[in-house]
Amino acid sequence: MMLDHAMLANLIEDTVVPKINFWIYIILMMTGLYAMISKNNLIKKLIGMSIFQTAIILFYVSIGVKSGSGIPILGAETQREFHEVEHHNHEHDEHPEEFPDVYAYPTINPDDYANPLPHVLMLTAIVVGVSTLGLALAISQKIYHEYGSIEEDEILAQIKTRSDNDD
Amino acid sequence: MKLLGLVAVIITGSLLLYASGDFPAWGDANSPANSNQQVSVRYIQDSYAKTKTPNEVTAVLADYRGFDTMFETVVIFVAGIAIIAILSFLGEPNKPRGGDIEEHPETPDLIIVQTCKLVIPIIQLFALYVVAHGHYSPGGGFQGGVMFGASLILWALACGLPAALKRLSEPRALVLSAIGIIIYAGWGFLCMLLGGNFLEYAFTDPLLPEGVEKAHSHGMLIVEIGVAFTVTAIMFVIYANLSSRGRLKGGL
Amino acid sequence: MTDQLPAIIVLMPLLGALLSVLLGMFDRKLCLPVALVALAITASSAVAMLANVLASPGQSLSYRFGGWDPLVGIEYRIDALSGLVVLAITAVGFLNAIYSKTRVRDESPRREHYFYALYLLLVAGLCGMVLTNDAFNLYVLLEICSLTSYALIAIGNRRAALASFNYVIIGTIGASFYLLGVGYLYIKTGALNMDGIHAALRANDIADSPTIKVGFILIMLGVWIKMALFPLHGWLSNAYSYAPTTTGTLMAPLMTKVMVYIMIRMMLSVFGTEFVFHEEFWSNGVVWIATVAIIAGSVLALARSDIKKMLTYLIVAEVGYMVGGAWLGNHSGMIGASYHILSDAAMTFCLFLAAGIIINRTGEARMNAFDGAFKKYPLTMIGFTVGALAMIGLPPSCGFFSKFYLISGGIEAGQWGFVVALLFSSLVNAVLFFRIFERAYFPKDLASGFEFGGDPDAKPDRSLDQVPYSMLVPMLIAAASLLVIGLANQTIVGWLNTALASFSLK
Amino acid sequence: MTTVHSIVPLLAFLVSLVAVIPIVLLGERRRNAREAATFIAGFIKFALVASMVPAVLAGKVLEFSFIELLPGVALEFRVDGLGLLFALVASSLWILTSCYSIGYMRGANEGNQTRFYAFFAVSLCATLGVAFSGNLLTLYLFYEMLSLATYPLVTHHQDKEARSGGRTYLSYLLFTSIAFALPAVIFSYLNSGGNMDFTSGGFLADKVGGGSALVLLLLFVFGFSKAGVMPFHSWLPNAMVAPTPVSALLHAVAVVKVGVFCIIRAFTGVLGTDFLQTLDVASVISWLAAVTVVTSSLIAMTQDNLKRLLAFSTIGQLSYIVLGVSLLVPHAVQGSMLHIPMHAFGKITLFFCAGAIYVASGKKYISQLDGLGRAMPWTMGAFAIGAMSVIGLPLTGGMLSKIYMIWGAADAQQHALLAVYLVSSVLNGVYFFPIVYRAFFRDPQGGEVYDRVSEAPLPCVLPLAITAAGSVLLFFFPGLVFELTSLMISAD
Repeated sequence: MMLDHAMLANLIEDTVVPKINFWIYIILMMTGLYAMISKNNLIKKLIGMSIFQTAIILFYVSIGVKSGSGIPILGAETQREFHEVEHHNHEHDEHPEEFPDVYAYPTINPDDYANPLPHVLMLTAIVVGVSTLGLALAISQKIYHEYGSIEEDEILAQIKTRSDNDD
Repeated sequence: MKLLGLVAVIITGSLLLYASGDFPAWGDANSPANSNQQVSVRYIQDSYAKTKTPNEVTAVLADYRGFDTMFETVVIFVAGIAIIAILSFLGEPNKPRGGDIEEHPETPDLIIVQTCKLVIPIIQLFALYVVAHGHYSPGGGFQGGVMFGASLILWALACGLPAALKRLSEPRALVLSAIGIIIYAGWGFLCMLLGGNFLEYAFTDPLLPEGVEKAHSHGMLIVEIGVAFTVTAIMFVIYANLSSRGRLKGGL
Repeated sequence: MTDQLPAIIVLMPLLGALLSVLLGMFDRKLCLPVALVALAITASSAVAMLANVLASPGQSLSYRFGGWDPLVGIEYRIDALSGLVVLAITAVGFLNAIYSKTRVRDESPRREHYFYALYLLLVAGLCGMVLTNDAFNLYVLLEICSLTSYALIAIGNRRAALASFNYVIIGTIGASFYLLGVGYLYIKTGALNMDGIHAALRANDIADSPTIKVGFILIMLGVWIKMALFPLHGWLSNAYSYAPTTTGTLMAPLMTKVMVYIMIRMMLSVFGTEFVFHEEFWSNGVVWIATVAIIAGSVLALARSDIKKMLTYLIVAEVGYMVGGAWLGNHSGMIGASYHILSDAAMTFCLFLAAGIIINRTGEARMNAFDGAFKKYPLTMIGFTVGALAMIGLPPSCGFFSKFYLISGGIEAGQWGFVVALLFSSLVNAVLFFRIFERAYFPKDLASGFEFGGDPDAKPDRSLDQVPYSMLVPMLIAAASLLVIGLANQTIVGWLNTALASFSLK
Repeated sequence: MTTVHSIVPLLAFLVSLVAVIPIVLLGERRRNAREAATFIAGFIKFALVASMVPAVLAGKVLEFSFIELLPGVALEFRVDGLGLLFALVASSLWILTSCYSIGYMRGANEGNQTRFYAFFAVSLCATLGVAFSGNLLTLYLFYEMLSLATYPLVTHHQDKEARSGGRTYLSYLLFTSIAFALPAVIFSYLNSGGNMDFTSGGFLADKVGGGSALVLLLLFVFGFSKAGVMPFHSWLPNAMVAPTPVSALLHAVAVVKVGVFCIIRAFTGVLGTDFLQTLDVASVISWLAAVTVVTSSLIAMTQDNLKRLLAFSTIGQLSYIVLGVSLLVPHAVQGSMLHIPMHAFGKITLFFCAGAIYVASGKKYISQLDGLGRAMPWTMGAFAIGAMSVIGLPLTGGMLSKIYMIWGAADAQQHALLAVYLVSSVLNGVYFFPIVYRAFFRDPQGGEVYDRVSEAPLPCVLPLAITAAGSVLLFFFPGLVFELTSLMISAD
């Protein structure tokens, strides 16, 4: 039994722990998907939709994480180095005799900064999510106005009786 | 429906789990996404030299992928006009909207109003800072715009929607949001007129003669301001319409 | 300026949308002219751009936003196929805007400026989706199209709200799957540019990894949901048939077709034929799904008595045509699918416009709207007939030729089920439309009939079907375009060949 | 054989299409002018077709092609002996039918005459398109066009009967053409390596195996169901709800002959008779046709409605042609081609007579015809001549073609099929002669006296007299017809 426990622990350590971010996003996403498909209440569907979209945002952002890195904004130190080089090169352009060398910009170690691209992409996804949610809420208000209900089965029953009356 | 949902969840979930076994570990700096020399690393290493913007996220957002961001702003704009189009005249197509403030809501609570009067300027000031300082610290047009919009919403919550609409009426908000996009797209268009491609800020160098790199930085600031306009206005429009079911009166 | 055309095509509708909102606050009559001017400029830019592309066969144009290298910036890439699809989008957008003149005024009173703004943004989004070479930019534009179309549907009648809500849910699932799929590609390749992804896939030799496979499945699922491939078609029928007339006439021809284009683009440019057609089991499976889609769409259409719903189920069948053709994995099939994008857009457009006129004139949404229509609305029925015959697939309309290529592709690939399904759907379409023709041709009451032998001078009031020119003319142009696309199919296919030549298809 | 580029085929094709415009514009109010337009178009069309005769007789082939529809396949007109022969028959009979229509339509007080003339012109246009088509795709295109253009004519009365008749008509024709002919067209295209031009040896010759060839033949024969080979024949009796001029021109000449014409093209131009002979699969078709011949004759004997009888008779006669061409020997093939004009003149006479009887006396059934010959001697006389021609008796053109076909059957050593020809001729006689006998030698039923009934109006009687005379003249002067068909045979 002890061995089994150890094996299980190892298994979790090997497969789940290093990818905990992916496990969480999948759980969240499936929760949202289930709510979108199965819930009867329109607002609950929308809550599911928000969870669903947020899960994807989590997924993207976690791609860009690097252990040991900071936020993708250059520190003041690095900025100053850049400025010095630039200043020097500017002098070189003006007075080539006095400043014969052209300095290269300092090389930034990419491991010091998180990957900025997923953040940019997710800013867009957040905006899209907000807009979709707002629009969907407006539509559900219209539905409520038309049918006096936001329960899907009640609305469908109303549609059915009405179209029966039409025929 | 429940069964269908369950089946969909199980199938998709197992598919995703299957793939995630193949993913690089969390925080792996050498994963393809983080170590792509042509994309990710290039953003980190080149962006400051080329755009003079320490905040790489802002540089990528407003410059490298500025075209995306313009459409992001358009998405916000679409949401705003879509909500108005759906909710306006809901059920009463011939009555005018808002405007006729016959109903006198209860007099707002003195303490709340006074507190809001104190807080709102600070929020707005901070919002402007977030917009303007997006190059150097986390922030930018979206964040600042949302804050500014929140200050208006706060005013609506405190004093009622009509009071807030007096400050920023729906048509004016729409004009504001359109101006925001016009600023963004117009700056890009200016680049075209000056001989570059759309949003190629380098070509605005003659207008702001501080070097090509600085032109990028300035261009970003301008489009961020445009974004802030649109986001502020539309956030408020969305609130105003959703909270009053499109009647623009009463409200929460 | 000609090298700026790709940007202008997307920016002009955007500008028009802003102006429409701004000017519409003062005078809503200004919205339509603004929209028309914007779309006219867009359409003529699309023509000019297509001419540019065709001037250098075998090469595609590239446009770099912000002047950045495509890998870090955003790039538009235009070949003959995307040029043609953009031309179709803008032409449909322009004609449909003319058609909308009276409809929008009557159906969405006092909201015209919002309608036209959303309309123009939808056109901009569709054009952008076709032109872009960046996988994530495509997502943003996809969401622009989605949001505008949710709204354009939701401002329809009372049933439209629920249809639109379901579309929001399903559409979000589809778009999110696409986004997730792009994320899967990004995690393995680190690139977002389509060519960049393709290059990384080949260079790193990771095509076999589960991530890429699942990413491909997710992208395809997302695209299929959005194009309403059977059995993911549930949202389409209600959304299109309860929407305001001009929304339906814009979206029905364009949305599904653009999604098919995206699918082809993903298959060819991003993943590459070796990857997509690597496992014959799977590609055959998709062809079988398409086969089922064709049959199911046809049968479901046959069971509908509501005109618009019937037409929407035909779209489901037509989507099956294109998906099947693209997945046959050979050159004829791909040509058939891409040619069918154009011809189906034109056919659906023509039919929806004509049906819209008839429904509008009679106030009936069911088949009996067509009773005696040949006599009452002769010009409209000419348009409808041409569209219907093209749908059935009779020469020399474009429907015949797309079917011809698809069937050739099916025979070459040995997919007999697909071939039979195509023929079957032709036959079902024939039954479907002749049922309508019969109604339209025979008088309602067979016993009394039309007044024969009466006063020969008593002509029916034929002031052009009592339909405004703004509706009639676009419909007739659409009908004429069916014949033009059909007769010019060699030219068009020649162009498509140059676009598809670079992909190693059998 | 030399190929000449010429625009005449296109003009001949377009004349009747252009004529639609004045017909529609003139309309019911100026009906004399409208019918004059029809006539003028008819004469111009005939003149244009006839003007091509010398060139074709000189061994030339006139060609005109414009838009390329598929790689290597253009929309192409190509006039050879067979096509020209068919075009001559159709365009000459159009003039006579126009004349007859005036009498019939006015006499029977039909409605919607403008539409009638307009679609008649379109149908003729499609018929010439088929006759002149230079490749399989063009043929298919005009074949479908003809199906659609004739629908308003068949359902002209727009009543319940017309609706169900029209339904059967179109569903048969469209179903078979889409389900069978279209796959055959595409299959041919794919197997020929991107070529569909009719050639004398057949463009698919030596390119397909025996099994494929048989499947193709079956698809063609059933796909071009205008030829009425059983079991896809029942559209024709149902189409008899149409006004008689329609039945006459379309269902004795244009439509049904387009069907057999297409089948002849499939045998000669697509697969090639020589090639088929090496495969030994065509006898399946022969037997299908033979069954149709006998069965339809037997059904015809049971019919009382005159037009339905004529319809079943037509089905049988069409299968003669299919049978002849499937024998694959030169004489039989030539006999088939000859049978197109011979049967056309005979059968149109019969239809004209049926219509004239209806206009003059309102009678539709054979059992009512007793003694009518005395009141309508010209009509019934012409009827007798037409019947003789269809049976194949001497002094009428029908005999010549039938002799050729029988000769061919003998050549091909197909004695059973030879017997089919003979037996069915007897059967033809069995159902035609009683009619003639009744009309001339029986007293009117129930003491009915034909004092009110006289000959139909002159525009009705004149054409039927001319066509009856034509049947006889074709016996005495078959030169042109022979020469045109020989061109096709010698080319092999």
